[in-house]
Amino acid sequence: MSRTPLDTVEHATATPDVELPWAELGLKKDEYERILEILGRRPTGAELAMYSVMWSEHCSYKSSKVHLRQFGEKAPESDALLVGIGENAGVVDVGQGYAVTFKVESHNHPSYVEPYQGAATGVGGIVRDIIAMGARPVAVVDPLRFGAADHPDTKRVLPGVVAGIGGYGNCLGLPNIGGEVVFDSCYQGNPLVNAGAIGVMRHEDIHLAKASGAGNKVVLYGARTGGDGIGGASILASETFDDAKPSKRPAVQVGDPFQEKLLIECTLEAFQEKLVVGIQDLGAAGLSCATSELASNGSGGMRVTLDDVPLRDSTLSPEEILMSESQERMCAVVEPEKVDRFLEICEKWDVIATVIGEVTDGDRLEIYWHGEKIVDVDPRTVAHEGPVYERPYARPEWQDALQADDANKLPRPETSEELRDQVLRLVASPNQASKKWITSQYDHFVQGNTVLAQPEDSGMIRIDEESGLGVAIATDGNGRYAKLDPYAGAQLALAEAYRNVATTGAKPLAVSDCLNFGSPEDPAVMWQFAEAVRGLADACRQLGTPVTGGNVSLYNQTGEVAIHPTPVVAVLGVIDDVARRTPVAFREEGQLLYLLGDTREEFGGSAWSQVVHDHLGGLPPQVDLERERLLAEILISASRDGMIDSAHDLSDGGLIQAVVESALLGGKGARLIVPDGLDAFTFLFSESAGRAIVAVPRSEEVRFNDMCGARGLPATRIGVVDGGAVELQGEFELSLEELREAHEGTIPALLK
Amino acid sequence: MARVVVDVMLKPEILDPQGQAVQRALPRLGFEGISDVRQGKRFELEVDGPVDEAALARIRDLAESFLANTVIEDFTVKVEEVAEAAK
Amino acid sequence: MARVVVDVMLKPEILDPQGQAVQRALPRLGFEGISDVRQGKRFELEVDGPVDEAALARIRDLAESFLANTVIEDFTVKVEEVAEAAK
Amino acid sequence: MTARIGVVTFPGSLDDRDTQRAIRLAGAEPVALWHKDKDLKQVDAVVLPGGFSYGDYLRAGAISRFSPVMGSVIEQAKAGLPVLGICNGFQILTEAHLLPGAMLGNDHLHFICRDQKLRVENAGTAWTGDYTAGQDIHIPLKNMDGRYVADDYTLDKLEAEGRVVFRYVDFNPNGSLRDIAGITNEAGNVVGLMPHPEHAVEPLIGTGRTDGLLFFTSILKKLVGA
Ligand SMILES: Nc1ncnc2c1ncn2[C@@H]1O[C@H](COP(=O)(O)OP(=O)(O)O)[C@@H](O)[C@H]1O
Ligand SMILES: [Mg+2]
Repeated sequence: MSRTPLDTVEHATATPDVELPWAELGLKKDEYERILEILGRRPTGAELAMYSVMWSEHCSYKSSKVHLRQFGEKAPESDALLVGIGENAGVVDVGQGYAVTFKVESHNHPSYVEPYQGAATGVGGIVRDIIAMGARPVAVVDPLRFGAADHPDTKRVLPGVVAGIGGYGNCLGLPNIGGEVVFDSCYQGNPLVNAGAIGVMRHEDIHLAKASGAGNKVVLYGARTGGDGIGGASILASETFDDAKPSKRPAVQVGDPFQEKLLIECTLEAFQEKLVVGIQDLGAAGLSCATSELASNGSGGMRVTLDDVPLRDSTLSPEEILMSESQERMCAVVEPEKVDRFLEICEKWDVIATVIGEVTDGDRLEIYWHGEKIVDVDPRTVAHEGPVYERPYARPEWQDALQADDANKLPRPETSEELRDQVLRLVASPNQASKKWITSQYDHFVQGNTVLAQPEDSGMIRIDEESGLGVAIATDGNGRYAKLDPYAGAQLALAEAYRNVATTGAKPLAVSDCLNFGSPEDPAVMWQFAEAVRGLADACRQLGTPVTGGNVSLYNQTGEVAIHPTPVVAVLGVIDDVARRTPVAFREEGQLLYLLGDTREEFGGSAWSQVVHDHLGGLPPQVDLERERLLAEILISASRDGMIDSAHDLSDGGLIQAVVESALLGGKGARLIVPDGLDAFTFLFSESAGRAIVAVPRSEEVRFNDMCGARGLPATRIGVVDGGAVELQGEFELSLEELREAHEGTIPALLK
Repeated sequence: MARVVVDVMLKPEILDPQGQAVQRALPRLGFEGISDVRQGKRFELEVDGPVDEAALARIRDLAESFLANTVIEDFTVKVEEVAEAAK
Repeated sequence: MARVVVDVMLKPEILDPQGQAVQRALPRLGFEGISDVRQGKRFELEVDGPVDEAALARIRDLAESFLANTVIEDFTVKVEEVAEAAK
Repeated sequence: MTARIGVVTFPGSLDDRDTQRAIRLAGAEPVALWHKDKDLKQVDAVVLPGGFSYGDYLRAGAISRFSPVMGSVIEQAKAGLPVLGICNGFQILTEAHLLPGAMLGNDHLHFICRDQKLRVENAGTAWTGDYTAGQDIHIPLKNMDGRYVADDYTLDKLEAEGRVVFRYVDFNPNGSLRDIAGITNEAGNVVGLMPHPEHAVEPLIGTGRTDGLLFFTSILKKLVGA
């Protein structure tokens, strides 16, 4: 239902004094004034709709932009980077003519409101980003954070989120090869549902979101457009702008993975026949985003006839059509002579496709409705020249007290029984417990290229059947560390993901991230954000792994209480031949266990401090990126040269957690000895970074030791793979059955 | 004992992929003349004791808080006649 | 235009874990006095033209051959009153 | 001479490429078939692969069963063409009444993905000749609607006629009656099962086991009489 008279450009020019509901659409006064200045007149309703969504925090990164620049400014030299930040997703050269694109995104709030659909559409969105680069999606990952494990609402949110991620990803035929599940009461009203995807293509197939070449057609294909997620825009659809009737438009979208699967297939077929000049997925801000971005990244302008958009709901106003976030849609720019073939492919796959406009000579984005011009803007001002804020930030007063509350001073176990008991409690605690209940709801096998999946340190996918070339990915983020020190916390997140990739034998190449924080209007949160970005950018430079893209999710807070700062970092790696990958499980009795790296008394933010003392204070583990790099090199060489049979990185829960996981996975126990210079407690529970355990066949011991010695990496023999129990000599023994029950029983019991 | 039926349907403005898939298949099955299909859930609750206003109010609460997610779904609650027209 | 509703329920002898899951959750939600829950599907078909016996017969065929799998499911077909008791 | 084995792609099929790979690894020639075509391209056997055809909307397999290609598959299966339905393919075969019974949602209501132990109960079908009856194998299982049900009469008949081809061992992952994982028709040319043999054909990939390859070598031997 459109207003009478239609708010055309002409009408807007003639009626400069009409008040528009810019505040209701989330614009600030100065932002609205800036729009007036850009246009030299008041915007039409449709233009206002576009500016308001595109200038939102979510689309414009207005609070985070000034900080995110560091990822570019400090980016390390990397031959691997083919497409950097700014595109739908970054693209990395992995050799043999292959390129890989990957990205992580958040779908936090929708997943709290409607867990199944929120999470499902999160997967749908990130996968469209990957196809928009020209790649075939090959895997997904899902870093998740929930409230306290025993909170009743977690029982609502978690199963729904997991079913939604599985329901969508499984139906698309994408193996889920990694992720995280973390419980902490700080996420109670703000669960974090991040989803990542990886895609593979040949170098020559890389596609970018741009509309070039006057006369080229703009084709909208996929689902029909409905009234999804347009919230505020319905105000614009009302009879008068100030008649703000309550919105009947849903804030949550329902996903249709089947439609998306068809979208993938027909897009790839169109790429294969080289029918596409530019392409853009429709995600947040729907057509507003797709048209303004395509037009501003290309050389010309664009003219769109909105009447041609296929609708699910014929009552939608033009403003609503522009803002609709209906899922499973894409926009392609196609040369006129190739349009027929493009439409034919869509028809083959039963995908609705419509030419809605064309690229023009000019530099304007013009949108028509019923023959009248309702939008006439410079697309760059919509897509790229949104407001940028230098929000005030300040280290919070409580930070000192938090860091002074030293976890190293907490009471430690005094007897062997206590030590044994705390090990059991640790491996059974929700955060350290097996996540099998969750990950078994995801298809790991589809596409027939999965080399490693949960619960390995990184997921690994073969991308070339002949040569065995593969890629690995791991995601990590520790909000507790980041709360204690956001700079170090972000670096530790990177270090852990980097280490996880290297542990499986792959060489870390590049980074994507999803930065989940509270409100940027709180200077303390803004400081956490600024510190985390600075930390991550510095660390990426030092490790030589550029950030290729990512996502920022702000306002994750309830009232005054923000979530822990939670930078989630994904690292992508490459392995020349997946046959040489190193798995986590102990494989053969008699193999020698070595601990690589230095163990210090570091318990700040540790799993032990949380499980045993419900404590968060002190400093997180020390960051030593040169050590991480050396450790990675050793792990990669050892895997390539067949010196180790299994490896597991050490992170939350420390050494004992890693040993128990490797033992349970392999069904083989271990006898451990506390090395000289360490006490049993520190040996088991410290979370010092830059460490891993490896199982070395006896025949390789000398060679392996020599390599570590020559390169200066501490390698300490700590025991042997043996028997049906994990035993710490002189202290305790825990049978694999008892450990398995503790480790695997927790999550099912909580969620049953 | 009585039966209360709770029907849960996606709100009209929400995409219903399941209903759509059924509708699109109809022509292939030689079916014409059906302009829209929506698919929802039907819950049959066997209630002990009388189904009075209080009981119905409680079942409405149940539907609202548990059987349906009112962000995307509508529901109706009805007491079912015992002798239902079969097939 | 008229609406025809097809309700599809699992046959009584077939295990209905979804219904059971709802029933098991009831005590947790503070609900007593519901002795059984079964969950099925509800299809709302918008039919062009009059819903006469012939149209209903065709829809029964459709239900039998497509909307329900009669190996495991029973169905009922009803014409719906236009003014439905909301909520 | 080798055998030509067709693999049907429905909209929403996921394991069609993997099945083609498995056929190739077994030494046969995979032939892509399209759901809109009636033409089976003179293949010697057909596999209906796993996936979520039509999103598994309505019921798994319910919509695909009416596709043009299925008309031909039904007709030729009745005339003896070997047909294997894997997961979604099995669901389609029951919906098409080429195999008795029906598939319902897993009794635990979740999708389940695991390395599943199975017992081969019947090594006499077109697709299981390279196994031995009573052999235990491991094949990945991944599904939402894997609960096999049929009435007692049908189940008794299946058992009596030796038409239960695979049974779940140690753990019933979906509540299937009598632990049934796969069945065959009276003639033994049509077989359906929930687990995915095409995902157990290469030592490095997936679970790392190759127990599934024998499906494809079995049919090849049967067809070329090797
Ligand atoms: N939500 C999830 N989805 C997929 N895989 C997960 C998920 N949560 C955990 N995993 C997997 O379980 C394993 C253990 O997770 P985690 O303890 O977080 O690993 P790490 O400590 O090595 O980072 C990893 O393989 C991880 O990818
Ligand atoms: Mg790890």
